[in-house]
Amino acid sequence: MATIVQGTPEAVAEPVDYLNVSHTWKSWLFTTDHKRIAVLYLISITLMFVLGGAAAVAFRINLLSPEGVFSAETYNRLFSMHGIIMVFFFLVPSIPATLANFLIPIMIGAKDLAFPRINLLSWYIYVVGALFAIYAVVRGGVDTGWTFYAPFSSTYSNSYVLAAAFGVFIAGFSSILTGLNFIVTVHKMRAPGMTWSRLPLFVWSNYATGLIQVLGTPVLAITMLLLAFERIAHVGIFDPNIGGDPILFQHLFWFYSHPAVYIMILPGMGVISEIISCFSRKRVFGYNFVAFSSMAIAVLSFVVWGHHMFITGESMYSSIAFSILSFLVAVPSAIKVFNWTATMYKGSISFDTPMLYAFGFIGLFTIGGLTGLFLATLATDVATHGTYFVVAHFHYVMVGGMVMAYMGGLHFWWPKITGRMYSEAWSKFSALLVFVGFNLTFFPQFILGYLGMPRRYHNYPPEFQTLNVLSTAGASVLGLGYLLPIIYFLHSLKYGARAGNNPWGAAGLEWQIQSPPTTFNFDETPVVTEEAYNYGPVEEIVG
Amino acid sequence: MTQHIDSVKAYVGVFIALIILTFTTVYVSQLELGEFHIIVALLIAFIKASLVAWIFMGVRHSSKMTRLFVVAGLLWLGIMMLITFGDYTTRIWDYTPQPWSQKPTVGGVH
Amino acid sequence: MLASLAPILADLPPLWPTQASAQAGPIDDLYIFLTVVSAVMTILIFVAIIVFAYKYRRRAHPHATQIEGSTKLELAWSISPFLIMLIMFVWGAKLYYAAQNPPKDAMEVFVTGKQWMWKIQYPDGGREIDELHVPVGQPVKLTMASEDVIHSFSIPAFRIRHDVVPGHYDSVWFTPTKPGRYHLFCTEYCGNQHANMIGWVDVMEPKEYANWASGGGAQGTLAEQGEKLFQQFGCSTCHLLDQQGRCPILRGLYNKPVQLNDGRTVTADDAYIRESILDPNAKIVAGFEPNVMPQFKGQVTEENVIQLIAYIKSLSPSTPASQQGVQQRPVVIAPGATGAMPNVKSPATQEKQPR
Amino acid sequence: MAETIVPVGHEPVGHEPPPEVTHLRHHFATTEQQLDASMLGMWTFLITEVLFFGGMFTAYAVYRFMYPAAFASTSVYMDVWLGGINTAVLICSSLTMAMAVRSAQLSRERPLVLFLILTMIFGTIFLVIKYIEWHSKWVEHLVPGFNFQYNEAPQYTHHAQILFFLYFCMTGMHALHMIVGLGLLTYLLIQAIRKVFTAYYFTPVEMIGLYWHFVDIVWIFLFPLLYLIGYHHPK
Ligand code: HEA
Ligand code: HEA
Ligand code: HEC
Ligand code: CUA
Ligand SMILES: [Cu+2]
Repeated sequence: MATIVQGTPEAVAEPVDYLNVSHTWKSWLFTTDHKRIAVLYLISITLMFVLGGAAAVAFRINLLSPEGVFSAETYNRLFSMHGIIMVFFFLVPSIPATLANFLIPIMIGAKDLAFPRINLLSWYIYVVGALFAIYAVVRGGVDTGWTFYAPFSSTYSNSYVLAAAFGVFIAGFSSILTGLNFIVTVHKMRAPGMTWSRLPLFVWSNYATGLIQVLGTPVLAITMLLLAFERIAHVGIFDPNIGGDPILFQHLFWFYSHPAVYIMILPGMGVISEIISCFSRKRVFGYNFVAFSSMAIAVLSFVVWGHHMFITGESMYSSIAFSILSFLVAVPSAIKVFNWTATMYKGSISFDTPMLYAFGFIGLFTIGGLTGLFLATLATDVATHGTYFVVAHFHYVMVGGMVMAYMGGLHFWWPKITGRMYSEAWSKFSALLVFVGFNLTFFPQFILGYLGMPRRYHNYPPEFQTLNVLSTAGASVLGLGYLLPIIYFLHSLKYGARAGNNPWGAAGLEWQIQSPPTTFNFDETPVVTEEAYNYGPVEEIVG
Repeated sequence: MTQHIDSVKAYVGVFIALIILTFTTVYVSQLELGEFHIIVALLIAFIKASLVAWIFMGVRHSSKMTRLFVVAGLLWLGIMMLITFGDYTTRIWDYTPQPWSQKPTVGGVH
Repeated sequence: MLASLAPILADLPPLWPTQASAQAGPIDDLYIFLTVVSAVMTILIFVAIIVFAYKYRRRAHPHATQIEGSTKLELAWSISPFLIMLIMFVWGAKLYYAAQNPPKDAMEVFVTGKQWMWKIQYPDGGREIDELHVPVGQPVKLTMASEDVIHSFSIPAFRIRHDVVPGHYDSVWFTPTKPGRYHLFCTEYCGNQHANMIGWVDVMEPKEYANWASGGGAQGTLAEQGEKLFQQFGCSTCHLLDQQGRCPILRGLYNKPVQLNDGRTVTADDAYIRESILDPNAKIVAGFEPNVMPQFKGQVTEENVIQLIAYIKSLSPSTPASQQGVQQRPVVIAPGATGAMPNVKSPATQEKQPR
Repeated sequence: MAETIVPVGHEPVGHEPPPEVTHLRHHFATTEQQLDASMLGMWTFLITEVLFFGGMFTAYAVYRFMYPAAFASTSVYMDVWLGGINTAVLICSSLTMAMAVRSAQLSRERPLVLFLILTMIFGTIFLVIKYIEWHSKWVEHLVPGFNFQYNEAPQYTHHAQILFFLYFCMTGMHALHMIVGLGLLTYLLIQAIRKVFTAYYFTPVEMIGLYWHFVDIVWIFLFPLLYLIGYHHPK
């Protein structure tokens, strides 16, 4: 239960907000305040990110030389844990569970999410799932890759597959509950006047994400369960020795995991819409199209999963259908990229740190998305599947896209979340480091991939060394780029300047309330009378 | 949400219909229907499920939004099953039995 | 100045893979097309962003002009990318389709993937591990099987790749065009030594190849090896070549339609014969009893299966399957042909499970 | 997506009873909003359940398509009587559950308690029969991975094992849902005895009712798929 604000003498000096309202452990661990839960999530996923990142740094060091330094065993466990942690324990919950958890109720003028206790429950479930994953690491790791392909994972691997699969299974429920909460909240908790066409695009994109989480994640859960049974009892559901079909596993896995990649980008797209509009002082160009494209991505994402299976022996006709559908799902992404660009047209642009991240996002996501088209094209996928080309593609969209957006969003709303400003100079410097380091790390991998270097190799033919060294060099710059924010964010908590309610001069309900907000966000339910992004009346009609 | 309270009659009526349909499905399963066997069985199951949803679960009084959600759930299940099936039924280079037809399968185009 | 750069440039890694097969050229063309489209789009967007960011920077343009949006523009930039993507799709699908249909005169080579090696068998009986020799200009079709987990057979210089899924026969084909030695990789993660499941493809001039090939096949052709196995595993005790016992006659079986006892008809292709050997009960020929033929799963390796298939193939004159009617071979229902041999349990499935 | 503005702040017709009666939580403006939210949440949850079971149904469909004869051969071991009785039992429990909700809607406390108890009894009967069936499967060596031996048609051993695995998975998951349901019903029963539910507040009864009916629907599909496959299939 949320605690009731008590006006203690010390608190009189400072305005009461959701952070200083109470300081006990209990008030945090049993909170139902969506903002506090968001902070809990923020802390936990940051830990997981550092863990996953550390694994990446370790195996990048291994890849400095063709022979490598680790044994095959160690290497395999490192990249598997990297993939599992980064996807299921960092990127899937990243923006939804932190920024969206914090902001959605505020943006729609509500006091909390529809189910505050379920929100807390989802965090506990997440923690339990993460503990399982960490247990798997501590016991010696898992070596199946994040994709858990049968029959290797079910029959041949002798690593801690069960613990890891179980962790993923559990974390799935946390994701489902978050999505469910968002869907219901957006439907039922909007303030008077907050119509669907007035919702901030960030809310739209998280609503679409919620749909994917709710519709896709259960299938991952049951797949992991079947895999576990197969491993425990050897019952032949995926094992060809008994008549099972390994390709069925891939169908079920990708039925979730392809839509999941849009769980990992849609919220980021929402953040970018907010940032671009704020720092251009302009409404988002073509609001309806951008909102609708989120929904289109959510729906279409469920019919393209087979593009991960073009060369597995899936039916040729299926492959062809999946290919054209993959192009179809790329169109709404294209719409967004063009609309963001058009939003800047005749804007009044300032270059604060969040905007720098937004620029980075648009550029890197475009490259990542376009190389996705190489993979959706049947013949070129045959030439690049299973190589570093794929690795480069998905890091461009996931790290260059979503992590950039996440960082941008954190910098954008940090003043709202903590009431403090961080160092402008350091944050710009680190944004630059991230951008440069990122490209240095992953651009060479496109070339490596087309040259044929397979992924998940702990050693490789010597002619690939130069590009690998470049990539590792980039990774260290990138690591530094991610280390700095951790430091200056922590520093700002104590020494940062007070931010005020609206440091960026942004439109949006969240900027009209106190920073940090009070426990119930609004003293009285606001009545919304204007469109989102109201930076002034419409002056020009194009075409 | 205004409350709609169904009559006991409606509930009992559905109950009787469900029991009858259960007998029907068992009975029908013993007829020689060949491939239609499963179609009939699923059709009856679908009717039963719809009755439960429509009356017992009160979908008939529910909002458009709830109905949309129900349909969406079924649609997604359909997507998963149909597309997965689409793969298995159209693999030509890989031997797959074809219980739906008596025609020879196209053998390996290896 | 520039001249001193030359050695450094020469030391740079290659930026483009060798084109060593007939497939590589067309795929590279498509790849270049994709790269150009992507580069143009990326540059377009980057330039737009940079220009806007500069021109409308707050100092120069303190007051933003609010624009609602434009349906016409929106439609333009949704439809035109899709049209471009359609080109990619059609082009890619055409090449992909071609890659599924090997020419009739392709030379057949068998590949068995196993943790962590590639075992290669040639029709003439030669065998190698992690090395594949092929003559220039000759279309080659690989028929591939896996003994354990999923592997993926990949030759970057040929731009070909296909997963090798246990329980299936997978195939891929190519026509090498350039003599040389190229990498052969496993590109589906298959366990500990996945990175060492690599090898070489040697593309040779036809003459050289003939020379090399004459050295191989010491144990006879693949079919001859199969014949030996046919004796060794005791197939010949039941499957008499020309006489209908309680078993079907295998002569003339290959690529013919087979009537099954549940009414279905299937074609006796490689996959069917493989299944008939490993799991005979999966499909019972009409007129015969189940549980007569022992299960050979766990006794014969995938390589043995390939040899046996080669032998059974050699029993059929190579006529196209299409002209044949169903069930040309005589079928006599053998009386009392049940329960002759117990099923042989596969040791592979009995192994202790790591958790 | 056409939905009108939510009626926050808009006064409901008639008098709103005090929060002690309606159990209105702080972050909702009206009881109506709270009820709507709960119901939508429940339906959304049921969708996730559809897809959860859907994964197993997909696997079932694929293997049934691949191995029709082996699947049909298993019907000898499926007790249509027990399955049929269980279907009827579940339908009865759905009826009593629906009646329970109705009683709550009408603030009839005694019938509510009665119908909840009846529902729990039927649920328990179902589980007992299920247990009997599973036990006989164990005795007949039909538990995949533990003691599987298929004497009916040894040629189908492997493929029949897949069916039995799916059988245990699907009925097991279903039974698990029943057990959870019984737990929830126990909670309802306690609350009902304490007279918490009135015509103003019966959301938990209604929601758990939905859950219970959903579990019934799953069984409605499991019964023909598992018990009636090729019941009459020619050997
Ligand atoms: C955030 C995550 C994310 C996102 C958003 C995407 C987006 C896309 N992905 Fe990606 N993908 C992954 C994460 C992601 N992917 C991961 C993790 C894997 C590997 C999994 C593994 O095996 O481990 C993968 C693998 C993967 C494959 C399988 C490769 C293989 O293994 O063989 C394919 C194949 O089609 C693919 C395609 C696409 C496409 C078409 C898009 C599209 O949505 C992209 C759309 C965007 C654009 C197209 C750019 C913007 C558009 C314009 C600027 C307009 C101009 C365009 C034209 C004129 C054409 N992806
Ligand atoms: C959310 C997704 C996500 C993120 C953020 C990342 C981040 C990174 N990834 Fe990851 N990656 C995946 C998802 C992700 N990856 C997936 C799904 C796979 C496939 C796995 C599989 O095959 O199964 C993969 C695989 C993968 C590979 C291929 C491995 C192989 O196939 O053999 C490589 C290789 O370079 C790589 C590199 C990196 C690097 C350098 C980063 C960097 O961005 C990381 C930077 C972060 C840090 C460094 C931590 C934070 C910094 C500090 C705490 C400071 C201290 C650090 C230093 C001083 C160095 N990743
Ligand atoms: C104990 C007797 C026996 C032995 C030994 C035996 N088979 Fe068979 N085989 C049969 C019978 C009976 C059938 C027909 C029933 C069936 O389809 O399974 C058959 C069917 C086949 C078929 C399918 C023929 C068709 O017409 O479709 C092939 C191929 C085959 N066997 C190959 C082999 C090979 C290769 C071996 C040795 C490795 C072998 N058999 C050993 C009894 C035997
Ligand atoms: Cu074999 Cu990787
Ligand atoms: Cu995908």
